[in-house]
Amino acid sequence: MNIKDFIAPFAVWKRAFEKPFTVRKPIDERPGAPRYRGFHINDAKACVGCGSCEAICMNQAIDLVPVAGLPAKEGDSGLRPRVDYGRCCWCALCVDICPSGSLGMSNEYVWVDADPEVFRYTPGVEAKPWDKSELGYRRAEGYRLLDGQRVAMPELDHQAAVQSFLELVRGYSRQQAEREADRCVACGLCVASCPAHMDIPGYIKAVRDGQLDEGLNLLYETNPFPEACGRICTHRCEAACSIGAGTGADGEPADPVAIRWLKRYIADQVELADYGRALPRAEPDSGRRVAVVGAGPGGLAAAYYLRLQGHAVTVLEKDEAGGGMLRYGIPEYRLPYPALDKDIAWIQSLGVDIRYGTAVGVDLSLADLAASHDAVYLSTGLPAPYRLDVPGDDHPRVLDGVAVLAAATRGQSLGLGKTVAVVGGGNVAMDAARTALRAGCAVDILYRRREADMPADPDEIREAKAEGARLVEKAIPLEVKAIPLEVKAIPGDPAGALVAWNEARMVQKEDGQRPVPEPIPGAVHEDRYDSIIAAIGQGPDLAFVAESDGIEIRRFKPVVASDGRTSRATIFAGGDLTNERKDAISAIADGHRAALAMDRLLRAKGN
Amino acid sequence: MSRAKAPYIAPAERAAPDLDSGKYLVMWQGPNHPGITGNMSLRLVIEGDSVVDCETHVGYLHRGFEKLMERRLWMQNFPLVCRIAVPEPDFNEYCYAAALEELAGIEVPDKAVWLRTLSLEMIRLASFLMWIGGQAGAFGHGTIAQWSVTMRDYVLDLFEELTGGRIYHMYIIPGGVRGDVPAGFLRRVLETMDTVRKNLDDIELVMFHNVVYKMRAQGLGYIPPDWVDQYGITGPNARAAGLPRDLRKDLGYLAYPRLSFEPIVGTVSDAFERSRLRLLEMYQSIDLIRQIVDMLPARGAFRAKLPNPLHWKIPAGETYVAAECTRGEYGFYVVSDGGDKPRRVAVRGPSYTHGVALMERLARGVNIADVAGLMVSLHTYPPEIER
Amino acid sequence: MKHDEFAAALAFALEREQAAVAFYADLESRAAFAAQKATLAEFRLMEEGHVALVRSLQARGEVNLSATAAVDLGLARQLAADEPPPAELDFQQILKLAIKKEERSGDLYGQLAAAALDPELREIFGRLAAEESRHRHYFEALYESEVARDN
Amino acid sequence: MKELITSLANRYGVRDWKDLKAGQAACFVDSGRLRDCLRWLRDEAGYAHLSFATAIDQLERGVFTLTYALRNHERGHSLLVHSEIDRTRPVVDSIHRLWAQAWTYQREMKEWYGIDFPGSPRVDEEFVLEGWQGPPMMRRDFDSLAYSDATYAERPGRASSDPAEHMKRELYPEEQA
Amino acid sequence: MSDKHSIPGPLANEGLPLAERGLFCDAPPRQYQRANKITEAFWNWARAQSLWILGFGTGCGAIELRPLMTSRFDMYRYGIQPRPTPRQSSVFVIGGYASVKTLKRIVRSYEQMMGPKFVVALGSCTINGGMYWDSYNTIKRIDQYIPVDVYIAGCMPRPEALLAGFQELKRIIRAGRGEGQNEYARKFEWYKANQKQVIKDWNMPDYNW
Repeated sequence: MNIKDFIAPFAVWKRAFEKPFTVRKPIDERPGAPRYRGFHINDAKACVGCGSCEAICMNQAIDLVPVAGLPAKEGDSGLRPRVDYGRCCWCALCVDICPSGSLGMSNEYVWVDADPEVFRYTPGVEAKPWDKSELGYRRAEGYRLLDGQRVAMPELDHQAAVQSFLELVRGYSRQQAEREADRCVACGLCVASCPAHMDIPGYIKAVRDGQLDEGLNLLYETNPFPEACGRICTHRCEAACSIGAGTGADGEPADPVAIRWLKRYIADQVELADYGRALPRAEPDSGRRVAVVGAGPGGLAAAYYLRLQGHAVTVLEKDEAGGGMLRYGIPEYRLPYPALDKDIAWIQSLGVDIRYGTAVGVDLSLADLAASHDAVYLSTGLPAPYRLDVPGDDHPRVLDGVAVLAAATRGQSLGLGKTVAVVGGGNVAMDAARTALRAGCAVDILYRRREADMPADPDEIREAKAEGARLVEKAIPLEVKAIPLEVKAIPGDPAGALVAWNEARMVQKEDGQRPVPEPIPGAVHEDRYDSIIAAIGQGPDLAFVAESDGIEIRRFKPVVASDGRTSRATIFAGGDLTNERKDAISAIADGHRAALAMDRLLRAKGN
Repeated sequence: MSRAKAPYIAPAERAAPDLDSGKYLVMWQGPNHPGITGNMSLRLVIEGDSVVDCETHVGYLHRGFEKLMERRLWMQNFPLVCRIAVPEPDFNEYCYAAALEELAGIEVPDKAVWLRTLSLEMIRLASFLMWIGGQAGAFGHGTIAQWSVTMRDYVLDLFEELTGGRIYHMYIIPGGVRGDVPAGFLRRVLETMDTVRKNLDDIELVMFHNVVYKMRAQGLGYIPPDWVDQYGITGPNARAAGLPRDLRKDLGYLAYPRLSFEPIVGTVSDAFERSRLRLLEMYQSIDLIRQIVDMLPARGAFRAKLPNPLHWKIPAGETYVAAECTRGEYGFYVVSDGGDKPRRVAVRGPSYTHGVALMERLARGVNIADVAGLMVSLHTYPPEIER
Repeated sequence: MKHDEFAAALAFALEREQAAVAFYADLESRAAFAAQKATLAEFRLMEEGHVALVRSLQARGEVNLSATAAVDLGLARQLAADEPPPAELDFQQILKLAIKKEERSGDLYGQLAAAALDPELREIFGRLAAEESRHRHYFEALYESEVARDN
Repeated sequence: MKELITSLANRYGVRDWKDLKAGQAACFVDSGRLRDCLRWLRDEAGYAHLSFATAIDQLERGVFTLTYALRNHERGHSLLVHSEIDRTRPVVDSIHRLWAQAWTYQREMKEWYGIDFPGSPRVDEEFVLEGWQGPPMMRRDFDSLAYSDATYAERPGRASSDPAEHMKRELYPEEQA
Repeated sequence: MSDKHSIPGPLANEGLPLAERGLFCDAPPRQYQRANKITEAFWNWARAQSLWILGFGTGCGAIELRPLMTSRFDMYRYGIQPRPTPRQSSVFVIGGYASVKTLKRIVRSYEQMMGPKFVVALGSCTINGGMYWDSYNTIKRIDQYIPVDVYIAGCMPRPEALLAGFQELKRIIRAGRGEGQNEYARKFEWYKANQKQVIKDWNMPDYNW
């Protein structure tokens, strides 16, 4: 004990003259820090209602609730997160995980009320004073809980790819597939966008868990063409995928989960011989007979599901092999024939009888077919190409895209020459262009609108360009002309043709409609090509339907109910013939729906 | 020496006093009591004004963390763990994250290692600042808390700026941390450190050179060195007894091996020595924070890529990760059975040993007016006892 | 404008619409299969609707059609005309026929409007031309969505 | 370290030694020899510090795994000593005489898992709970959520929709599963 | 204060040993009798000016009371200060989650507080269970067990939010809407039943005042 111990405490007094620590008006003077995790904000327009926030929330503080004025639509469930501040712990994991990046937090922190029921609200929907808050917690740059980058798919490089018809995409390894499947948050937004409403979260989970038999079973519940669809599906599911809704850690748009490749992975991993282990067998024979016209994906899907129910199914196919456009319209490098054969073989293994080389309307009439079967399913697709419809489109060097692809399938010589113009911007155009590239041609793709307007799959466009096709945008074909004799100077030069086309600019003519290409006066070009492949669209061939068949047809489409039933009770139709989507998965979905409806019909008949 | 107030008594089984004898009075201190840190209670048996027997009663803050953690996904436990010890949430975050990273084999980027170290050292400082107010207050010296709690608040302001939270920072996430330092943050850290240091000088003057404090604290709650292992005593309570045990040195976790510091060791572990040692540790923390600010890498990733938290499975295994918090050894024992949720998480809080077994022992013979001061001098946080 | 000029103009229009009905009816009678026939019949019915429209104008004594022409999607000018129509009509050809027909009618009314001295008569032909342009636009849009999907 | 492993194996039948990481290992000992083993580790091997003691419910295998974490400060080494006991007869030797704080851990295990440590001070008293009537709550067959739902009132009015189900209802209700 | 000689109510301290029952009163609480309007308004003004908080840190929320009590936020200037015993306090701050063990003390402390008394509940846990919504040991809604006057959202609410809450409480008191105490008296049996449903070993008096 010394004197200092008595004196030192009085040092406190010097503080009397210092500026006090006290904040004068704490509530007003102290906004939360710029990163403060205050009350939630949500950009209700950017939010897709996937519920990842709900899934990560350990407090079950978040409900997904329907919101007036936000209907469900593709890629948006129409639900929005509602936060219960009787549960929230302000951890902001919901912000960190949010795939669309719509959730954030304001730096506002004062909310006082005598009523405990008020502490629930839907951010971004119910107006709150902090909605416009610029400050508050946002994910840090480069920080995401979810991986915005897809596992890269091993592919042939474009130089090599164009040399052969080898399959371009190699498929995921087990490790790659499981890593990619891990990215899925199982929100299920994709299910509504899939025409067949496949259980996508279910089979992705099967991949994650390594339960491939289970996965295959889930695939076949709604789609008997997993090998084909795993390769060439238009994958609208991926457009709807919530994982692709925002930006990744690098600030680039995030990649959706590679749903299509995961489907392919499952089908590829299970050998055909093992399918029986995973998949159901046909029910005992029902004694009912069904005819299916056309062995495309839709027809065979209908056949598969009808056969599963025990009905005897005969498929009539005019070509020499099954698969329809999958075989004759899609090149081998995208869908190798063994993969397609595997899908068809399983369908046949259930006892579906496919009669090849039998054309309805030629070999037998629809009326005969309807008379000899309890029900008929028409899935004849769109076999008739539309013409270019410009003067000179009957020039012998004007070829039809689908015919070129079919010839390639059949291994016939294409005789395209050295330079090819492909007219059109759909998948057929891209396939034709890439087939021509593989035949060694220099390829120009002429399209009336811009690249962004092209109906073809963006991957297809990208790959076609990477393989060396030149894309000529905003080119309106005007005329195909024979080459004047004096120009054709080089002997042995194959007879080509001149394509006259007009440069266009895009004009927004009607609100809400897509812009229209309008020719720029005078900007007319003439280019010489050895072949011109027209790929502007295809139409149906309905010559086999007579008026007496009693099927109502409007504008070259049989009129069908949502389950595929035509105006004649026992005849159903579906696929490209009737639907708007005109892709394999829609045809398969139509086939499945029609099969269920026909099954109901046949059972009702039985009683 | 005046410290002879608590003579050495070998730890032994307690003989319950005969309450029917009429010599004793049973008195409850807490849970509602101003001298109790947190929400726990002591059942004191007193004779005159000195304590004959003490029983601790805990569990007022029991939320069942360890059960809840078995019900939640690995990542979902991240917001939960920090609540286990309210004044020092970051140690929970670090131990949990580090255990997961060990089990899952995840390499944490260097930048995150530094930011974690910064965060842990800052919360040590903040926690000590809160404690010293309580320690002085328990001996009737209210002024210190007026300064130190404000100083703590200045540190919390830094946390708020760095992490977005004042109390629960939720910053050290498995894989790294949740964000880089904001612009100008490090400068503000140094400024705050200067302010805190200046105030610590004042605190030292008026608290540790204060005859009242000295007389009440010296000799109170003496812990002989051989009790340290017997009671599982760690942290400043053990260091004050002369044992240089500091997990920051012994385990060398995070960036501590790259910082220069030495464990601060006392001579006689009584309430005064322990509090003096903690004051020195506050200076040490300030020094370490300055070192960290100097050495913090300017660039680099602050978080490793992890699998999707919604189906993250961690390979089967077990690990015990410990860190030196203000009170001593804070640890998480994590067991995974290979699933998406922990099989078992056990939390080892230093208050568990200090606040229950040791407190019951040390309280014997103490004047009832000193019980609160004694308890604070062990620096216990009830929420980590009962989880 | 004299009354008989008005009557003559509408009589001319009526005649054109009736000719269109007859044109589709003729094709319909030669249709080879149900799909063709159904489409031609639908278009014939549309033209019959136009006949009825002109008749109602006659009865009312004024042409109260909108003077706003429809947007020109430019197809009519780009499509090659096949004259006479081929026997095996598919949807593309039927649509093209329809577009071309409406285009010709519109052009004709346009020329008549330009030639008319009487402003009221010019107005009438102008409105009739606009009406035809709306018909053309309808078919053009159909062609764009149904036929030239990939183009 | 090899020496230690060998003497532990020879003296107490300690097996399954596993180095978890630098400075940390785990091993296994029969519950009957647990106390002696721990005493030897404390007195002879320098593992004088008991970090914690706890249990793990291995419901599927019908056992409790006990874990005692010891630390040798001189060597800078931690050792997790495991032992298994039958879940239906959970009794194990008390170590309250080895470490003066051990009885709190044992009291905790008694309350949380129902593991008995005969002779341990106040082992049958309530520890963190009060008036608890349910089974030992850390056992894995005790469902915390179900208990909470049954016991504590929740604020009503919450409902959540599954996105996929909701979209099906809104966009294609006619289709069957 | 109730009359010790009145007829025992339906809940007559049954949880206590016979010998101890006489130590506590044996009638349910009564509602506060208002004085005339002007006097009452004055009293309410006065009550609002001196909120004395019971210094009982029931949950994590207690940690933000510390800054409030000290110089930076200095709640004394608003007429708010902590008191060590229920008898001296008029405001009970429920600092978040309440375990059953603490709830028991909350109930007793609340009942021992002199009227008029008010309750401020902090954070998610008091509203709907917060992050311990599935815990076996914490209640989810404090308003099932004692009446609450003001809720403050947050986890934890910051000192500033607490101050805002106290200001709101003052407004409520001044407006004469601080009805918690009367509500407790009115629905006493309902509250008791709820309390006894979760406090399984009811060994305390039913009437604590």
